Amino acid sequence: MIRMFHVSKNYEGGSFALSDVTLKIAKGEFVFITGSSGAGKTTLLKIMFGSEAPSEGQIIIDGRNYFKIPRAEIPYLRRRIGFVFQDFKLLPQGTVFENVALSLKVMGVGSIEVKRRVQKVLSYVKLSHRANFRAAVLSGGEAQRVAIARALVKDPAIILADEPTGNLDPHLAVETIELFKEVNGRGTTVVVATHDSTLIARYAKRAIGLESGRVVA
Amino acid sequence: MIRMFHVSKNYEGGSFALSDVTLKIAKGEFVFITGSSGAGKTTLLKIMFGSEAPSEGQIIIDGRNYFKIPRAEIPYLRRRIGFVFQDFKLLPQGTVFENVALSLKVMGVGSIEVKRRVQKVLSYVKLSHRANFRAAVLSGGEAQRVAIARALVKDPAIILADEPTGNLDPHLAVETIELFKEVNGRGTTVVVATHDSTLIARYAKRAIGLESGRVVA
Amino acid sequence: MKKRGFTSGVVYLAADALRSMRANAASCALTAVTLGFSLAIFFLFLFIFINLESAVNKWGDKTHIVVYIKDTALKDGVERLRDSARFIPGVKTVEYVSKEKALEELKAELKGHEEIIAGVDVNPLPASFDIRVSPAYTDAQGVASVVGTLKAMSWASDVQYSREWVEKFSAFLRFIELAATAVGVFIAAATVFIISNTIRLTVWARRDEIEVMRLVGATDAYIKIPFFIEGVIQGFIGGVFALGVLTAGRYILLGRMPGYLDFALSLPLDFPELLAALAASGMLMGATASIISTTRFLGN
Amino acid sequence: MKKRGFTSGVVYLAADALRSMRANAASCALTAVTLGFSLAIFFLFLFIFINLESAVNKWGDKTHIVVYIKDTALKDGVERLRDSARFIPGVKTVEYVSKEKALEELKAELKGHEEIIAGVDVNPLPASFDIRVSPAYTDAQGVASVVGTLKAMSWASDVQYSREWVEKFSAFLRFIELAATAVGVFIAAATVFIISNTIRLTVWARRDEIEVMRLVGATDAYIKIPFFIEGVIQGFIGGVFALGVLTAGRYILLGRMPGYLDFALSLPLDFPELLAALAASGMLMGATASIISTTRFLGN
Ligand SMILES: Nc1ncnc2c1ncn2[C@@H]1O[C@H](COP(=O)(O)OP(=O)(O)OP(=O)(O)O)[C@@H](O)[C@H]1O
Ligand SMILES: Nc1ncnc2c1ncn2[C@@H]1O[C@H](COP(=O)(O)OP(=O)(O)OP(=O)(O)O)[C@@H](O)[C@H]1O
Ligand SMILES: [Mg+2]
Ligand SMILES: [Mg+2]
Repeated sequence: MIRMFHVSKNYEGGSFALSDVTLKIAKGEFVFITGSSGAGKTTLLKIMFGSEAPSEGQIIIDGRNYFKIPRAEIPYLRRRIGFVFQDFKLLPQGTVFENVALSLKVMGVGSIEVKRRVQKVLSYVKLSHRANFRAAVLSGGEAQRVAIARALVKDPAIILADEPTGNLDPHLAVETIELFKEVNGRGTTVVVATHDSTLIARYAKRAIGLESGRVVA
Repeated sequence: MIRMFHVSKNYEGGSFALSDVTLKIAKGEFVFITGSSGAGKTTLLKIMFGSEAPSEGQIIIDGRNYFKIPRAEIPYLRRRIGFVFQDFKLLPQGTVFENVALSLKVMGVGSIEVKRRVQKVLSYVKLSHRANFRAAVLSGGEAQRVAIARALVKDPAIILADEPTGNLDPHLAVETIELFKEVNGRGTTVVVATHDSTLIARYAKRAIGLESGRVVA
Repeated sequence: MKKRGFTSGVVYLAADALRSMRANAASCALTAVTLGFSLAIFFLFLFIFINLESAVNKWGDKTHIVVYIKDTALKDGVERLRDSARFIPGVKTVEYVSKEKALEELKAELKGHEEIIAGVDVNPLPASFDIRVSPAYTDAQGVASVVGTLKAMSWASDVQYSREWVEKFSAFLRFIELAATAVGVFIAAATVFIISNTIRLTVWARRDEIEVMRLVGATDAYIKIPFFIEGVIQGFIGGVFALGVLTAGRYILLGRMPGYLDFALSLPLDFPELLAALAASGMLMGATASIISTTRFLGN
Repeated sequence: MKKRGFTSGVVYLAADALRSMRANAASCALTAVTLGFSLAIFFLFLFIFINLESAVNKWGDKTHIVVYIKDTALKDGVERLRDSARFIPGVKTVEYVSKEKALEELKAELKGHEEIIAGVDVNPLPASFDIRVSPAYTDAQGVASVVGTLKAMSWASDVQYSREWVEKFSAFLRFIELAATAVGVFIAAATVFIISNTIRLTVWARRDEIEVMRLVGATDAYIKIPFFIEGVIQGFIGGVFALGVLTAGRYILLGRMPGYLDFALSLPLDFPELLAALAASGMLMGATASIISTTRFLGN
């Protein structure tokens, strides 16, 4: 499903976020990415998502080599991936409903279908009572759950979740991972970047450790 | 130092974030605010900071009643409070140095003094090597530490930290709280909103619990 | 997964665009008014120059040529002579001034002192044709060609015209054309620039929104269409606003100006045509500016 | 804690403003050019109207009055009569046309047909004064007052002037003034509007930045000063740009136009004065627009 070969990411000024990362995540796997602050977790996920290009190396997602995907196809690839951004990336002026609906609307899903699916996923993340609130007024944890709902609603082939429990209390954090496990059980590949060692310990899933941009475990 | 009497916060549409909160935080105290997602922690801190006005009730900060502070004085009050925002609120185009320096520059501190103090506080949060990075390119944990540094750099009388460890790994989270304890030891009042029960357990400080906008412990 | 067709998709996006415009009503209105002002300036110039040119062409009527007719030729009848003048290329009208009329005119000029010619019994003044040239011949060359042909007429005793006037007038005409082009190009450039910069800024103000759309898998077209629709609507509103401003300005001036200056405020177009022209140019500009801004912003 | 004084504080903020402008160079340049285009349009109109008015005032010279002098009065000497005309309020120049000159002029008009007056031995034409009125008296009322005074002179036999011309001209003058005011108000409004909307949009695009500044305790002044400085600098650049555009346009037209039309391109100001005027109005507009936008944005 996801393969990386000798991927590095350098920035001008000599700093680098990833160096020589080679890894393989099978279809239907559930993987944690761990590492301390600045280790390169977000960079790794963004490269998988195609929103950052690697400086070196090759990535194959879903059988397609990233360097060969024409610009015009990137939207279609992104529709198959649900991404939970570390900083949420919601439309502040849109309501919770609209934010979640957006990822279906861009795909051209009809409004009745959109409504049904959004309501369902909002109930999963316990935000049905916030559906008509503007995203700008949400609490941190609520916003994070909207971001999670937006990633889940399109039934993606892959979920890439960047620190999806950072703003959630331990109880909600566990529920969220359970949600991911459930979709994983239905065949979705799930990659979760987190520094929450309790979660990693609790789930005993495969964990890829990063340290200063290198894979260590 | 901080007193609240029967403070409520309602929003149009009938939703409310706080109801009838009365509390007292003494000068030099270190207090945790806990509660699940949406309980009202951020709202409580913002009311203390004066960036949200309560719908009802009275707040006295530093001996001054909030309802009586003229608009023009708010900046001067804010300079005495270091706030770590849950969503950081950095200037994305500014460098780490500039972001931290900003809270001194708005006070009219001279550049040499600014430089000395910013460098010192950046070393506390272990970000000296990122001083010239633009805030937009920082990792989540790095950005959070910049926000912490910006709150600390002005030696405020009060620190209000909203979920300051949400993006930090356990090791850095402990270091951050140690940093707050240190300034607290020098007389600064510290209020930390968090859902991280391990931290609260570890430090055995006073914790104010919120549940659906009400104080429960 | 149910997919919708292109048309219903656009309707969907149009509804979105309208919702977003309602949410940012003030900002959209200001942008529309900016477009309107720019268009109004552009059309103001356009009308000034169209009216100026038509006025200048009327001045061209002052270009006239006088052909004096040999007394001997008059016996053959005026009509034949007049026809031989009328069909010369460049001649617009031919007016006959008889010997008697010439004398009367002289008397009128001497009003109060007619005694000076009281003793004259045979009318010594020649008859003449007063010839106006058609607009295309009002320049120095055109007039020279008409004069040359007239001089060759057997019945013509003398041909007179003001060479100075003809030269001044044709130089003036060239200058007006040049000035209109220079100012017109400048105003058009300024209008296009102001409108596109305004729309660029509104796109820029929504950069975070666009970023989010891209991240959730929106195609470029999906992102552009609402801006396009917004640009078209703002352009339309701007066009109507421009029409309002221009019409109001015209009415302010219309009642208060000397009748012989009416031409200055004449509209080269009917009201509905004008509305169509303004609305269409507004929409075209709004659409073009939004496409350019979003395309540049999306970086392809 | 060391505090800096107000002056060094402003220098500090100016440095910040410059840094931010460098960071957003493209955007700032576009804003400056927008200001420049708007100013150029405004000044273009201003010059057109100043030149038009001065041209129209020159046409006022065509308002002249002819006073015929009684032959009997001529014996007392022309100078005394001329003086009595010259000091009438509203009279600009008095030109004497002797009986001989009047006859010569008539002969010139009859060129080729002088035989018509060949038999006249006593010159029957009267001498006259050709009187031009000063600009302030070129309207119908002014001319009437001059005519009235002249008629009352004992030596005047008749006073003639073209009432039609005087009425047309004074109506035209009023119309030009009204049109200039209407168009001027419109162009000024459009300019101010476009500039303030452009600056409003740039402030709006930086709303997050302003929000952060407020949260860390910046005073309103601290937030406004960089925008103010930026507005002033953009206004200055815009003014210089406008000067460039106008000067370039003027040179394009200057070589190619008939000399007698030079007045149309004359500058009412010297070049340095013009630069100062444009730069100053640009800076004023930029400053005002930035103050208004930021004040409104900060909500007080
Ligand atoms: N555009 C960029 N230019 C320069 N450095 C960058 C850029 N983007 C990221 N970095 C750096 O790359 C490093 C890795 O960042 P990344 O966001 O992947 O870390 P992370 O593992 O997600 O950390 P966190 O847990 O704090 O979110 C960071 O030190 C960051 O400053
Ligand atoms: N302007 C607003 N209008 C309507 N509701 C609001 C507004 N601001 C906050 N709320 C609501 O008030 C509640 C409390 O929000 P608050 O941000 O204080 O929660 P919190 O305890 O900080 O939660 P978290 O741990 O998720 O950050 C939330 O449910 C939020 O949706
Ligand atoms: Mg990260
Ligand atoms: Mg919160």
